[in-house]
Amino acid sequence: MLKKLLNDPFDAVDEMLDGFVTAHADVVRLAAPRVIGRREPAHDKVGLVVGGGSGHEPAFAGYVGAGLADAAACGNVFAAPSPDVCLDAIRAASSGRGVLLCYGNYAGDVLNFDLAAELAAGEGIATATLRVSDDVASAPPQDRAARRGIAGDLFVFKVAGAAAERGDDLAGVAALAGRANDACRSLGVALSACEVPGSGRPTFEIGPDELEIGMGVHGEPGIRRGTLEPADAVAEQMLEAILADWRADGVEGGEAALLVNGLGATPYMDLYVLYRAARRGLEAAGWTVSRSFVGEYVTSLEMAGASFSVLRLDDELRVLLDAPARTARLP
Amino acid sequence: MLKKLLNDPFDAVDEMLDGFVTAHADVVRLAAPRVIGRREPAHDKVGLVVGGGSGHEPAFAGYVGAGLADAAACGNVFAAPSPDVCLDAIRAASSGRGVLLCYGNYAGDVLNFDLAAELAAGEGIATATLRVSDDVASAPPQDRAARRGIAGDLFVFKVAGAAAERGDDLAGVAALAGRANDACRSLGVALSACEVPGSGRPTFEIGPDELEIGMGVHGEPGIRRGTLEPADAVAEQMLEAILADWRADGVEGGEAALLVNGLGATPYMDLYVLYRAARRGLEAAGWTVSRSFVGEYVTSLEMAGASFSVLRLDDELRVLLDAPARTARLP
Amino acid sequence: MAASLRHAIVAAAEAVEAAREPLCALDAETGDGDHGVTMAIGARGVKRQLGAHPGDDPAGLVRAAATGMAGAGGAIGPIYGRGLLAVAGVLAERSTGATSDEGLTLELLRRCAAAAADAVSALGHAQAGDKTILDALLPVGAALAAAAAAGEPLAAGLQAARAAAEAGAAATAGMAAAVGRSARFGERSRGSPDPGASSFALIVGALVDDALAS
Amino acid sequence: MAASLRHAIVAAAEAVEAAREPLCALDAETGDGDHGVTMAIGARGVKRQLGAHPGDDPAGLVRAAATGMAGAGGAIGPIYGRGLLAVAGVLAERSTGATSDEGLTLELLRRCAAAAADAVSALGHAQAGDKTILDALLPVGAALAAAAAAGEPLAAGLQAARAAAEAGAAATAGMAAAVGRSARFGERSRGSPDPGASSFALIVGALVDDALAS
Ligand SMILES: Nc1ncnc2c1ncn2[C@@H]1O[C@H](COP(=O)(O)OP(=O)(O)O)[C@@H](O)[C@H]1O
Ligand SMILES: Nc1ncnc2c1ncn2[C@@H]1O[C@H](COP(=O)(O)OP(=O)(O)O)[C@@H](O)[C@H]1O
Ligand SMILES: [Mg+2]
Ligand SMILES: [Mg+2]
Ligand SMILES: [Mg+2]
Ligand SMILES: [Mg+2]
Repeated sequence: MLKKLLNDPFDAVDEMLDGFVTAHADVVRLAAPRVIGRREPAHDKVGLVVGGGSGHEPAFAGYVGAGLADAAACGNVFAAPSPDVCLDAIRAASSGRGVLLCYGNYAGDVLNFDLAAELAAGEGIATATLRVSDDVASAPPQDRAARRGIAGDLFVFKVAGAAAERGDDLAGVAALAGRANDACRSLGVALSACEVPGSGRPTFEIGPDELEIGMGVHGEPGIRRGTLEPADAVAEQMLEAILADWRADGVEGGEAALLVNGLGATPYMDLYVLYRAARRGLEAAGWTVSRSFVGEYVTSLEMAGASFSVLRLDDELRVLLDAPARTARLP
Repeated sequence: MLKKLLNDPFDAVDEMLDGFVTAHADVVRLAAPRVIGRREPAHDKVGLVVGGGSGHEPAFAGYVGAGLADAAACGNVFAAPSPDVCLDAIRAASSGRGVLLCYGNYAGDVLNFDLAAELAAGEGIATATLRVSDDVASAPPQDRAARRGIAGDLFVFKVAGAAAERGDDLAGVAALAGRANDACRSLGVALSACEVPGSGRPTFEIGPDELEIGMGVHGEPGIRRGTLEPADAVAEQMLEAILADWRADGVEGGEAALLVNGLGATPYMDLYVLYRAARRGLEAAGWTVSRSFVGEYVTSLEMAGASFSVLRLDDELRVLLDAPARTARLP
Repeated sequence: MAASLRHAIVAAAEAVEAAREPLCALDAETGDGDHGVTMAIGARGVKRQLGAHPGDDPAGLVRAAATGMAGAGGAIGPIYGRGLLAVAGVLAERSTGATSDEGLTLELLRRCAAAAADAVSALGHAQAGDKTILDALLPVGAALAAAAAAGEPLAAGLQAARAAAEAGAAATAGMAAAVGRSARFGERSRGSPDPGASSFALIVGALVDDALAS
Repeated sequence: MAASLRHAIVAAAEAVEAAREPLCALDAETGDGDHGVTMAIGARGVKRQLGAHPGDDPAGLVRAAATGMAGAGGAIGPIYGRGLLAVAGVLAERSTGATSDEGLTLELLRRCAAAAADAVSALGHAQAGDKTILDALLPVGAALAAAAAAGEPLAAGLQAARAAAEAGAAATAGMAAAVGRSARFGERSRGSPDPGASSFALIVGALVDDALAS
């Protein structure tokens, strides 16, 4: 059992959210059970609902606020939010111009959000859906829509949030979210496991000198289990998988936003060393890096490891990524 | 040996800083080897130099930017920066009105910064020094100046930076930094050890069901080694040590800024659960909490654990804490 | 026999709660290690919903259970939610206003299992052999149908249902997951039984035990 | 004998580098576990500074070593920096323009040790018995003084210095730290020797070995 600083594991999510809305009462409120809403709900704009299982903090509650999401639907740890919770989030986000549901592409999330979308339609709230599918390790290039969503969430949410904030309509916001998702490729590496509170054990086993490249944010299997190597070598393999995926789409370079995301336990020291390697590798491959993000954006509880996400920027995506936002966990 | 994503351990700090200034080139630059300066050096204000050993990221480089520090002097891992590095930081921070040196109270930092201050005086740069000493576990109340500095750094740096930015003179900035330090009490808890890169082993041993209350950010011993308990019980003991320290000073309550700081490996879930408990405890003890910070501010590499810091606010400290700042790692 | 559907559901919920860690261990093999926790949260929800539900009409009790399970979220929440709602539909159809378990027949149970399987399959687009809960649920329907067709007594049919659930769940160990989170494990998912099928077998066992004991 | 101070310093630096992990282990007992790494960084710095220093004048070489060690930072960097600068001062005083080790005497070494101890003590406000490098350095000075006073040959005096450093370092195991990071360990710091005293003894040993071998 991994050590945790929690109380009853069944209370962990609610206590966390209670702490979260209390700490950040200037930005967010508990709009309904398990639903984080903006402190001041927006008016007359497309709503953006994000969400998923808990355990990925700051995703998803940390992305609620002006310029980004209107509401986050928070599930149990690694379990999608129920249709009721999703529906409450949709209601909290709705100001009459429809709501975009934006979440990582996992079976549980799809089932629950789809059911909620049906219920919302019954209440006269139009919704559109964009499932983030940025993890190149999870399906081959020809099957991109089947990929799972990992740290690319940040880019897709940010673009959708900015488009909604400036007044785009639902179809437009959904299209831009889709464009960001199409322009995003990610890959992770895990060094240690995490543990769902109350489960009694880590979600997977990994030897003291092993790493797994391509592992998902819930411990889903990756593309290679190997022995620990220097950061530059690990970064090179990760980046190469991402670049190969771009090349499969005929893309040989471009302007990139680069995100080096910590999975939970990995220190900033390691993240910046990885960032340095990733950036050098991208530049050597003919890309330019014009925007950089280093830190914890989509985590896996106390898992050690990191992921790279490369968002290929065009003028519109760059503007939307740069647009101001104010949430509890993003500047 | 703990798993790390680094290259040659002797290159870790320089590679990290290289990644850092590259990722955040909009905010910072490498002003000299091991010295992070603002991208646009400030003019005609008191300079604020922060610094210390590396391994505490985002401290100290992450606090350089408008409204906060002018330069950070970065040492080797857990080793104070050398006098040369400190002097280069002082030079980078100096715009003619003197420089405040603000760092955690550790023997190595004192030695090196004091030597640098002498050298700076030789160059005609006036300095003042404020050593952060917020860790109540490290010395009794009557010996507060001997305490080590932990996450209270954030509050002291922020107050000093805001005072310098608005144009206060060196004595005034130093006095306000001292006031913030006097108004701050912190205490940590560690669940797992960290490892200095290249050292071959974790810095301490701790059993699979143990925790240590009061442990310092380099693994210095705390006040109690015990078995893991629920978060609320741990928080209560931590808070009580802080409140007892306040009571020893005759303070029974007040308006507080509350910081729950993650040491490196502890997930946001646990941090928010701890925050909730700390806040409830503070309020039950007659305090109000008007400002909250939850996240990683002063870390210990991959150590699992957290610290609480309580800054007792007055009107001036509140204004300075609220003043805008823009650094790589603080909004 | 089967004095109280309420009692049986609570017994099943408690069996699920007691199996929290082993079910998580199963899910850790091919999924994300949360199945036991999510099911336990669902079981708690079921008990809470039942507690708030005044009557003892079978359809109402099962609807309450559906609400409880759906509240757990994850992939499994809506699957039970939809499946149990389909069961409630069958029960409601049978006897509007019924308040006890009178009239419990193998044929009725067969229709319940079939309706649940259809609902789950429609929701999740899974087929037999995809290594899901369906691989335990479909055999239960088949066993009940066979027992009903053969005119077997209720107790024998219930025992056959339990055996079919257990055999179905065990057989998933040889399958490669084709839907859900585990599908990404592909061939690596072979070798250990599907957590959803396993917890379903556990529930069937608890329900049958409770029915036979009373 | 002592053909090259440069050679001896490099040998000491390499001895320090080779002891990186055990010195960290010692520091992990009562400090922050970095001493071996910080010393190794200092040793690399010393070698780099020596490499960039053209002449072979003893004072210049020791000044280069001081710069190299000071660059490592931590508590130990300035302590070596100041201590070595004091040694360089003694050497410079002795023979301006000397370019070799000619004239190496126990009396000269005694003065070096005394100057270093004074400088370290002035900088860090530590006393004998505080469980620091001084507890190895002061005995070295005393041993050299005794050997010089007794008119012993250089080699015997060097051996005595090494033995004194080792005994001094070993004796720190019984002390409770009174200054520096370990002071916060108080009584808990008893039982394991001081890392700074231990690495100093290692350096003295390497210097003496090199001097005696040549
Ligand atoms: N599309 C589906 N159809 C039927 N059952 C499914 C489907 N997807 C998942 N399941 C069932 O759900 C179980 C996993 O449940 P759980 O671990 O609680 O959810 P999650 O995969 O979201 O973590 C699987 O073992 C499988 O039996
Ligand atoms: N004030 C002091 N005077 C003399 N030596 C000291 C003093 N403070 C520390 N030391 C020496 O420094 C050693 C620790 O060095 P090191 O681990 O590199 O530094 P830090 O304590 O900064 O991590 C101690 O073992 C001790 O010998
Ligand atoms: Mg799950
Ligand atoms: Mg140190
Ligand atoms: Mg699961
Ligand atoms: Mg040390």
